[in-house]
Amino acid sequence: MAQANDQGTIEYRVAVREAIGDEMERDPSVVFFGEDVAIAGGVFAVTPGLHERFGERVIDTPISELAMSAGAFGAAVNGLRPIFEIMFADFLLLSMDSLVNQAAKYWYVSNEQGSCPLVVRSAMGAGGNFGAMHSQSPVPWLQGVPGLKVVAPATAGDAYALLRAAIRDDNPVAFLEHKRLYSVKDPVSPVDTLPLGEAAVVREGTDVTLVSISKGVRDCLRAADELAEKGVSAEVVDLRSLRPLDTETVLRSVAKTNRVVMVEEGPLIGGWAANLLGIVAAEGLHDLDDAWLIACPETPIPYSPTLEDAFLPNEGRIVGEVSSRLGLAAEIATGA
Amino acid sequence: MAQANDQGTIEYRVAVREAIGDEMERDPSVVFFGEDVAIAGGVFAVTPGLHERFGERVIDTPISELAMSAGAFGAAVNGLRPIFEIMFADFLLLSMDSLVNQAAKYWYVSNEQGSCPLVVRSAMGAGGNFGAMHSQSPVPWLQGVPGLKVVAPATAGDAYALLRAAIRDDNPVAFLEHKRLYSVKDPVSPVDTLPLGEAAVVREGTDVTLVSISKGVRDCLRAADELAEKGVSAEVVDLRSLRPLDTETVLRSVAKTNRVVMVEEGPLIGGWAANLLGIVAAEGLHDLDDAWLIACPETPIPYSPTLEDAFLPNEGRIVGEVSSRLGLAAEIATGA
Amino acid sequence: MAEKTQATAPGAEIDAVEARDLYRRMRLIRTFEDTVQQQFQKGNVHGTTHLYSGQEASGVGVCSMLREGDKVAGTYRGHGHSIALGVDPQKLMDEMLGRVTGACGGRAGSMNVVDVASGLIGCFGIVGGSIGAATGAALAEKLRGTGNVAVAFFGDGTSNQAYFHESLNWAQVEKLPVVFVCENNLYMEFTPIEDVTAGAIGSRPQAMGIDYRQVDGNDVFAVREAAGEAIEHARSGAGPAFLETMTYRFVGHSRSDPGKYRKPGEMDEWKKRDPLILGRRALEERYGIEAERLDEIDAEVAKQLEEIVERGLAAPFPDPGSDGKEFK
Amino acid sequence: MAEKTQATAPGAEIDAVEARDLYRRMRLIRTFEDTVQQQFQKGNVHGTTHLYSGQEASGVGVCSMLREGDKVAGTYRGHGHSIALGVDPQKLMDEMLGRVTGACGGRAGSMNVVDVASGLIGCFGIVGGSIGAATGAALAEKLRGTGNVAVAFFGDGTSNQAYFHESLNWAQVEKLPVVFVCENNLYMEFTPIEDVTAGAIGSRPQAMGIDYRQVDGNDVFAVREAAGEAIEHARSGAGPAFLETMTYRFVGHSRSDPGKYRKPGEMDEWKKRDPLILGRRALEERYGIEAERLDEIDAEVAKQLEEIVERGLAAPFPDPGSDGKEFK
Ligand SMILES: Cc1ncc(C[n+]2csc(CCOP(=O)(O)OP(=O)(O)O)c2C)c(N)n1
Ligand SMILES: Cc1ncc(C[n+]2csc(CCOP(=O)(O)OP(=O)(O)O)c2C)c(N)n1
Ligand SMILES: [Mg+2]
Ligand SMILES: [Mg+2]
Repeated sequence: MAQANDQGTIEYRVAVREAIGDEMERDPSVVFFGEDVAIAGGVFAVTPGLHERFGERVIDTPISELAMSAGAFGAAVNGLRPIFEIMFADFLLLSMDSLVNQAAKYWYVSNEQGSCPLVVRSAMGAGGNFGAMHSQSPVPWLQGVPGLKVVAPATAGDAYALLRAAIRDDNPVAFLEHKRLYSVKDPVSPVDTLPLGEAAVVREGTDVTLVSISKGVRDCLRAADELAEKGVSAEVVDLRSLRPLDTETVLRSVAKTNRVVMVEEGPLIGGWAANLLGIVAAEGLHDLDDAWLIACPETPIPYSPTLEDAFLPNEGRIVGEVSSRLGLAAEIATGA
Repeated sequence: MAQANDQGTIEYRVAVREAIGDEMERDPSVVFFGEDVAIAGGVFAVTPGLHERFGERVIDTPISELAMSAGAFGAAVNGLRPIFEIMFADFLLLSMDSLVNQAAKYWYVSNEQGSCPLVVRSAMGAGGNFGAMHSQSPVPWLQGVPGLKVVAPATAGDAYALLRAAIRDDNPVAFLEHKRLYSVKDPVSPVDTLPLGEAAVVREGTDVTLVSISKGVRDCLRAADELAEKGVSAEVVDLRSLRPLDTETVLRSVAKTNRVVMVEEGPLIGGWAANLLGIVAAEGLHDLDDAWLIACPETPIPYSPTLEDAFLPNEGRIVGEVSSRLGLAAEIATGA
Repeated sequence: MAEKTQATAPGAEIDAVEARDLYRRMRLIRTFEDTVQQQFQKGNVHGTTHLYSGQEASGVGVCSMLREGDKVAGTYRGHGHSIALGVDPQKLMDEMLGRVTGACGGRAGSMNVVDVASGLIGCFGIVGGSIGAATGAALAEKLRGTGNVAVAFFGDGTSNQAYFHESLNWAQVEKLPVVFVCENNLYMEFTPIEDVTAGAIGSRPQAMGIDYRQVDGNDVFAVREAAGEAIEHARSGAGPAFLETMTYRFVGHSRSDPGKYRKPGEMDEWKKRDPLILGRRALEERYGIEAERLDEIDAEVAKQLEEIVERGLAAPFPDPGSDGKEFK
Repeated sequence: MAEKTQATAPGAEIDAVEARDLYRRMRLIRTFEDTVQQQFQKGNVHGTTHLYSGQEASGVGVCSMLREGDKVAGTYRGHGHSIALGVDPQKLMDEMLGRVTGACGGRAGSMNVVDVASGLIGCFGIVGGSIGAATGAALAEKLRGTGNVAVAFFGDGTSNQAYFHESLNWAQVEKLPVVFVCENNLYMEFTPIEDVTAGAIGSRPQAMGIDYRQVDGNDVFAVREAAGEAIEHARSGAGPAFLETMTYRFVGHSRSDPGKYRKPGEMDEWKKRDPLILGRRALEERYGIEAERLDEIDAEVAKQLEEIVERGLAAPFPDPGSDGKEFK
């Protein structure tokens, strides 16, 4: 289990590191590679020390995202459990042929002769003024790929337990770490692993369900706090993974609150938020009194702070939209 | 305008060829390249004769999908209007970095200094037993990319007019041709171009709206015929493009029929169908009495005919699901 | 008594029995491909196929030098790679026929066969995929210290593709036990390879300091020698080896092929050097095996294929009801 | 009167005025980068930056040989490429500061600057992007028959990336007028290039028969000569040229850089060969320009940057209300 610091908490990046380390310790078939991950410890300082501990099982690679991904595939179908890092999720586009056409299909196409236990870790997300090609969330590109799990933890504790589960999973997992979360500190995970594909109700409420993933969950939680002050009781669902997609948990919550808001850091068209709302509508239309979507404008991500701030969903926008859509706080409180 | 054959119709593949030819004739900055497209005329026999007509403006390339895509980008931002072919849409994954990180972002990131008028044509779709890596529809990978238009015509006439419009468009367009449509014959287009991003109501109806794109539209039309015999009046919307996404036309239709079915050749999770239904739910929830989704299982596409047939949506499934969900034909007919 | 032939690569010498087996395997591939073609025309094989006819000596020569534990990544032109490695032709044919008894239960089809038990980690429908996959498989062998090698088959046209460059470099940097076998049949689909390729393919691995050799890809004995050396290099820990087998495809690229691209007379010249003709000649000259004995093999193989097709056509199609489960 | 220096490349000879301009431009880049660094530390420049300090002679030398109509694709380390080409440093600084007056209105930031008017088709945040883009730009120039060339700047580490291989091959096959400028600063981020690269980078273009030369990338005059020859080759229609400029980065890879990877003493050795020191020496020796004159330039540039920052910080941020429109 991950080591807590003095305050009983753990930094997100450390949780990731410990998950890798603990699995490498447990299972000699786990290897880890990526650009500058070994000797330098990664550009986000996530993996220092692993090379020292595990030697040639932690490898610095050339700038060859496609070879890395295909190498992970080949190693995975030949008995290793590779983890590899694509430094910025934007670069995943260079490795997608291997991920999608090789790794994601192997188990099915081989008629379950062989599995493909690889994990691709990648830093995603905007909010740091890194500009249009270093800030994207790769979810729209990856979610519609049967055979590829897509996991994106919101807390350090979840990051630890979900990453360990991803490494043990017998088929490929894209493990997405939001850049803005690396420095957050959270309670350590009470468990070694969490099942992939299970959403969590991270706050109970009765008036509206806020659904998000990764950093968006934290925005929703803060928004829920503010909404509570306005008399609105918001339930918050952390999807944790976007494939498998735990629609059951969302449907159950919607059955209770009858209103749902999906909050996505990404475009509306082709994004997971509207996709999930569509599935909810198809399966639970009678439960829906109101539903809406908070996402980004349909443009690339701008650099300038004024533009990027306005571009991204945030707790203020969630609070604003929920309160205006639900009407006055007083009305809600009295059940009007 | 495209040349009709004796029957006043045109084959889909010929319509594509003529659209390219007519635009190359009209505009000397249009060039066309891809693997085996010039001398051999393309593996789907779409482009024979163009090299003979336009010489060095029609180029056979090496098997270098990334260089092709980046080359098209560089040429497009430097005054040409390149069309390039990615033989099977499955191979688009190799070119995605350039399409997404370069072409789609140029107009916005350059602050509209420069546009990027390229078209990538690609053959997509299953139904021919080509197996898991030669049958995919790339929509889930491409739809969530702001700046990249995604067009997929259902008829030869639309293919002609939409492709000419795509070539004239100032920013990148992915033009997706369903393999199962290459041999269909349809009336020639009455117009040279059609605006990108406008859906069409291709059949009027009152009981339910069937929404699809590309080959799926033809399945819906056949299903609508059968449903009519059962007394169900189905309206059919051909989206024609998935970005821009013409939600207005869908919402208008749903306001009339109050029931909507989206039919997608692709997975449900991460697909356009649920995404569009989500947008419809967010904007027109009060109009929806019933809504459902017809898509593929969440696995790769199987080869064997028995498996592939069962895997794909088809008119039978549409008819079956609509009739069972709407209750008996008689009830509908009487408005019960 | 069978004499061993002269051979420099360790293990390349073989006796008459083994030599006959080489021939049989090449014949098996040829007849298999002819049969696939017939069954395609009859509508029993679906989608598309890319036949290996003419290139048999390359796959058979290379795979005959592999040992238990070695891994192979083939291409969409992979029936030959599969049979050369020892995949059961019945399972392979059944896969083409889309039957539940196929190597992949009918899910894969011609281009994407996997047969883990034979060491066939996969056939790769996407050009270049085999190179990246074999490189990764070799990484696994190296880290496990098995002494096994991984072999990637691919074509000349594939040398212009991203996987090629990135994987060769990484394999050499990490000194991985991988053998890159470029089957140079002079064409990328319908385009002469020189029209789309700058410089000689062999210069590319050499620019990275990778062990390189070129060999007559229609002479199975020559391929064995060269492959033996390449495999030995990779197995020794000295890093990857690159083998270019010069060969020619006797059939269309895939089922639909205009075929107009071939230079006049080219096919005829190559047909004289049919790997089966060269094989028969060598068996006669080196081992004194008579033509009738080889005719017998041909007849046995023909019979074998007839039976395979018969059994394959009698096998059930997979039941969609029990397929299509979500990924575990 | 200014004498012309000896130079073999056509147009490489320059007079003292022009030589001083070369120096001024290198100094402008250095001071610009120092200023960006300061403004970053003050929180006025956001995200990340990759500075060009130490590599000035490479970009300035190459761009000084370009003519109107030529195109350039730079990298995320692109401030130097931009200024060398003639992009207005005010617009560049304003872009870093995220202002509406920036080269891209604040939308692009440090890594992705475009300045169409200067011929800068873009700076590319994704490694290798510049290579593919310049190749395409060259295709356009060739088909239009302009006689213009396109230049791709990129680093040593980029030679292991897919774009590199595929684009070089295609450019050579099509004989495109593109100049590939590999700025070899010995490291890919924090990793010594030799640890991740098989063979010499120069062997790769040579394996494709591409015109290749290597040059001291810290000597702006040497770079001019070599670049002149490379550009001439490409412009003549003989196909692409590849120029490797050997240089060194004096600052961290990006704003966060552990820096532990440098070999002991390495930086000191290279600092002795600072392109500005070499430039001053050459100007003195070749043109008799005195140190004070050059100090004056340094002071003028320092002043210029102060004013640039002042104006930049006074410029407005873009208004989100008028941004974020859907794509037309
Ligand atoms: C990435 C990719 N691009 C294009 C194709 C289509 N394609 C299939 S085979 C082939 C030619 C391959 O030529 P070569 O490597 O010489 O192999 P050969 O077919 O001659 O054995 C092409 C272009 C593909 N399968 N994958
Ligand atoms: C495709 C891709 N992979 C990784 C990165 C992250 N990255 C940015 S710069 C860099 C190193 C590039 O090294 P080199 O080509 O030598 O150029 P230098 O930075 O030394 O100028 C890396 C790995 C990237 N931007 N793009
Ligand atoms: Mg070939
Ligand atoms: Mg470098």
